[in-house]
Amino acid sequence: MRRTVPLVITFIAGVAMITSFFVYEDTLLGQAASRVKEWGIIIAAFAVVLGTGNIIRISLHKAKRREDRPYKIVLLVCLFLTMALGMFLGIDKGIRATMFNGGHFEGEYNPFYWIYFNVQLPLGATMFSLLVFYITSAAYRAFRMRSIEAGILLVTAVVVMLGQVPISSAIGADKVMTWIMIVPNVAAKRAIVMGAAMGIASMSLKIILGIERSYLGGDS
Amino acid sequence: MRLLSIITIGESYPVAKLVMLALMLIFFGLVLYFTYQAKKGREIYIRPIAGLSAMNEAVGRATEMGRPVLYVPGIADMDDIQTIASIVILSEVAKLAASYDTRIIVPTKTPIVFPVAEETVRNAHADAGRPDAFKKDDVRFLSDDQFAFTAGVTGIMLREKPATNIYMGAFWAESLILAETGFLAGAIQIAGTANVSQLPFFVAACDYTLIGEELYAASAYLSKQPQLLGSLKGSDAAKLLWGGIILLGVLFATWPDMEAKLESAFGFRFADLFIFN
Amino acid sequence: MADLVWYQHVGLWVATLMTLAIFTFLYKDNPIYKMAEHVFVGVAAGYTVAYLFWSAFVPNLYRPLETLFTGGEIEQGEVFWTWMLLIPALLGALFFARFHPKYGWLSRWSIAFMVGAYAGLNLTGKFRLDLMLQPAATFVNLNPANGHWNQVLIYDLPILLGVLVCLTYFFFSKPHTGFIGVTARTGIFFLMAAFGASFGYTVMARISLFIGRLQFLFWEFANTYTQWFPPPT
Amino acid sequence: MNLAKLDRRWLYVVMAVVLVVPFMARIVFPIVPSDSARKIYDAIEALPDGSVILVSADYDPGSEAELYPMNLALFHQLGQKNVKMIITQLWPQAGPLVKDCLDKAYLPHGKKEGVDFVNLGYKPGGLILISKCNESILKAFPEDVNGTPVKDIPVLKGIESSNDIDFFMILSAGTPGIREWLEQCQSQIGKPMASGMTAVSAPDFFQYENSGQLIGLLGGLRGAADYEALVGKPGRGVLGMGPQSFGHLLIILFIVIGNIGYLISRQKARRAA
Repeated sequence: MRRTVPLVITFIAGVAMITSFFVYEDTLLGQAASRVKEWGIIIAAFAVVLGTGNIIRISLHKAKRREDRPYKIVLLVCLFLTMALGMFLGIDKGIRATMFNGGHFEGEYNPFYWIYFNVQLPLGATMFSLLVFYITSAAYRAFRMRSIEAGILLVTAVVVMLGQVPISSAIGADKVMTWIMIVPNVAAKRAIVMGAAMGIASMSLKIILGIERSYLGGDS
Repeated sequence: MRLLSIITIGESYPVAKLVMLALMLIFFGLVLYFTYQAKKGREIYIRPIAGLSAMNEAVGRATEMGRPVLYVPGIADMDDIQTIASIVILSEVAKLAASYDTRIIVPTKTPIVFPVAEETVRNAHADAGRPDAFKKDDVRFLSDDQFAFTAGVTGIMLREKPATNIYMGAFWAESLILAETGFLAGAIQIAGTANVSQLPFFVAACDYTLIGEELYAASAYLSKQPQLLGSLKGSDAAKLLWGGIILLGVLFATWPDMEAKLESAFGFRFADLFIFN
Repeated sequence: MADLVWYQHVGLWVATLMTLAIFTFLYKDNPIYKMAEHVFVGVAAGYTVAYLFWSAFVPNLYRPLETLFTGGEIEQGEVFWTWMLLIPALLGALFFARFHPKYGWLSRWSIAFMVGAYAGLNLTGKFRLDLMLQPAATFVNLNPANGHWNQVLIYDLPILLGVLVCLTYFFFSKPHTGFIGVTARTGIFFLMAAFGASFGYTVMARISLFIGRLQFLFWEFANTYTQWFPPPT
Repeated sequence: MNLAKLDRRWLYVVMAVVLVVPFMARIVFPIVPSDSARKIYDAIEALPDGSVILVSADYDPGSEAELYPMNLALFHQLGQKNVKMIITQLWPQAGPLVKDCLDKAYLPHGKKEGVDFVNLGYKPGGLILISKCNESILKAFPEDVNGTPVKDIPVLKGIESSNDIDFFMILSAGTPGIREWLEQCQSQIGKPMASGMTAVSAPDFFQYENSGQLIGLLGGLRGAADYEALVGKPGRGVLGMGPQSFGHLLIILFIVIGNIGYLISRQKARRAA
């Protein structure tokens, strides 16, 4: 029960997806595979929500053990506040049906929406924008021409960066950049994705046939 | 409603789908053949991979300095093949760390990878004969958000000062923060990912980088598992086959009269075998 | 922008403080940043559950079952399949078995479905895209007749050689010595040129993300209170 | 003068200044749109009246700076066309951003929801969802974002699956995104597809433009600026390219200086050894 059932499920789900590629949709097998995809969307929804379950469990665990207690409490408050607002008042500005009045959210400005634009958006966007500073210091201190390969990498990078700058067309850097992007870059990336596709094909085969079981927690 | 019918009379089933089915079966045949050979104990040669031979040294260095090893299995979920390859490498590195009695910290980002990593490290400690040395808290689920996770990992780098950072698996924008923070913390860094957009930073800032497929080759090289060796050799054989296909395609594209002969004989051009819409 | 309602003013100030809180990490890791990080993780996690509830659980699972149980009209032939929706509902719920000390292994059933489905789709999708269509795009015409030579010499031939040479680099059955060694080393040149290209584009990405923040701080926040930084109309 | 020991935060200050000054001075360079951007613009302009375009917003706050301006420019162009639009999202965080783009760039052109366009909102599943849409979009998205059942939405009349869509425009920030759309949709049903993506992913998709599967691709802020110039609505993209260029020059300068110092010290070390 612990291992054979999951392997059977993996086999069925995998074969369903493969047949849906090769078989015409209006065949019995095609219809069955199409249903499996509908199920996949629902199960994927649970998988996404599982992440939040994990965060709640760990934050509660840490809060009990006094580790970063204030931080974890703030995290849980924000989590349940946003979740409650979204579920009870609807996830969209005055459109989505809500549990309370069964109709649309009357207020002009939905608090769930407010939290997204004024808390989640600035935090998410700013977190990413720190990277420009890391690149600046890394460009100066970590990116060295240790070898010929690293040298080629840095020289091409400089040419491509120059080519992006609008005034670069004066010195023709944008023509060289375009050539780099559509010839060596295409050739190398094409070989890489071909190799990767082979790797994924053999890995997927072994997963579906149950030869590869590490996703079950490695107790094969 | 038809039961199975791939090929129906009257309706033309795309030839390229049949060619694809054939190529897939040939490819699987190669993989299963080499897996069988590996299972039978036949010696399978894999060329040395620079990044890997450094891994033993790097874990050894961490042991000498009495500092932990940090292993980040990427930020993708178990559905990403890179994560599965990373878990295979994690189990080997964890075995190595357990045998050297060195702590191994494994931060994870996705809900499914967290339990898988936890069990893999626990089993690795058991296989190394040190089940008691396994610390449940060293395998941590930091956050489901890419950047909150990254902030957590850099926090570990600054606070617990690992001597060796290993980044194996699927990485995106956070690869630079990890590589640069690790570089400035003076750790030996070995990276491996098939996400090509992140390879430049790993190549520029890490000591060793496994490029694309070398990540999968590494999991085979390290674990010597017959199935991994089988798929690696299968892929190698397939590369020869696809190299031939490309050369053949160029031949037909360059000599139209050969193409015409093929078309008159079979009714389709060589390229039509690969394109169907 | 002066006619903002009170909660929009509060919103602007909160957003600006959040932005600055994250920038403090550039100076050093500090409690303000750590609190902002925890707020971010909490809000993002709560957002996901609420969003999934309304955009996946209700429309794809709750509504069909609701019409089934309240005797609503269901499309012809769909009644059986609506009952069958209980299977993905059960499999999905089993994900949460993982939090139960004893029945954690039950969650493997759900993981198995997802891993199996993705394996099947990855296999066919990537084989089709990268092992059928991409090689087909490399069947280049090398015949430099009637002025076709610059297309061949500058574009088609280098791409063909690049693909074959890079494939050799990823060949693991032979050591990189002799002829194979030379082709593999040429492969490295193509690979490093491609990584350089990615490096250049990534630098552009990082800079534009910071510029995005400047645009918010000046055009939305500062401009509301000073009118000195008008955003583009 | 060993600059390497310099505190990295001084380097941050230099970059911040190099970006803020041109930003405040509102320096704008003439944007010459790339061929790739022009091909997308022309392909969408050439769409006959009544054809259906699917816009998939697969991005989030982290990629808002690059993809939000692209989304705005795209909706400006589509607002002036008589083309039916279907919006899907493969990332949960894209919802409010797409709604904002609709309010600012599409609805002002007098478009009505349900008649000219439909926003089908977010669904999880990634690969599974796109593969399902090849067979039936209506089964994958039983309701639109407002909760109206799809069979009651006029714009969806006669549309059953991805085969009924004439053009795909994918705004992609990562996974699931343009790669999944190419694997599961474009490579199997062969419909024209173009994509706007973050600059990080752009270099990995030129090979699909070379093989003809992507009509064109917009990469990062430069892509946004190109499309804004083509649509004639200069905005965050065009204005961003001013400071952007100075940022590039600074990074190039740092790489060159850093490596000159490195090569000199290596030369000295070699001579000393």
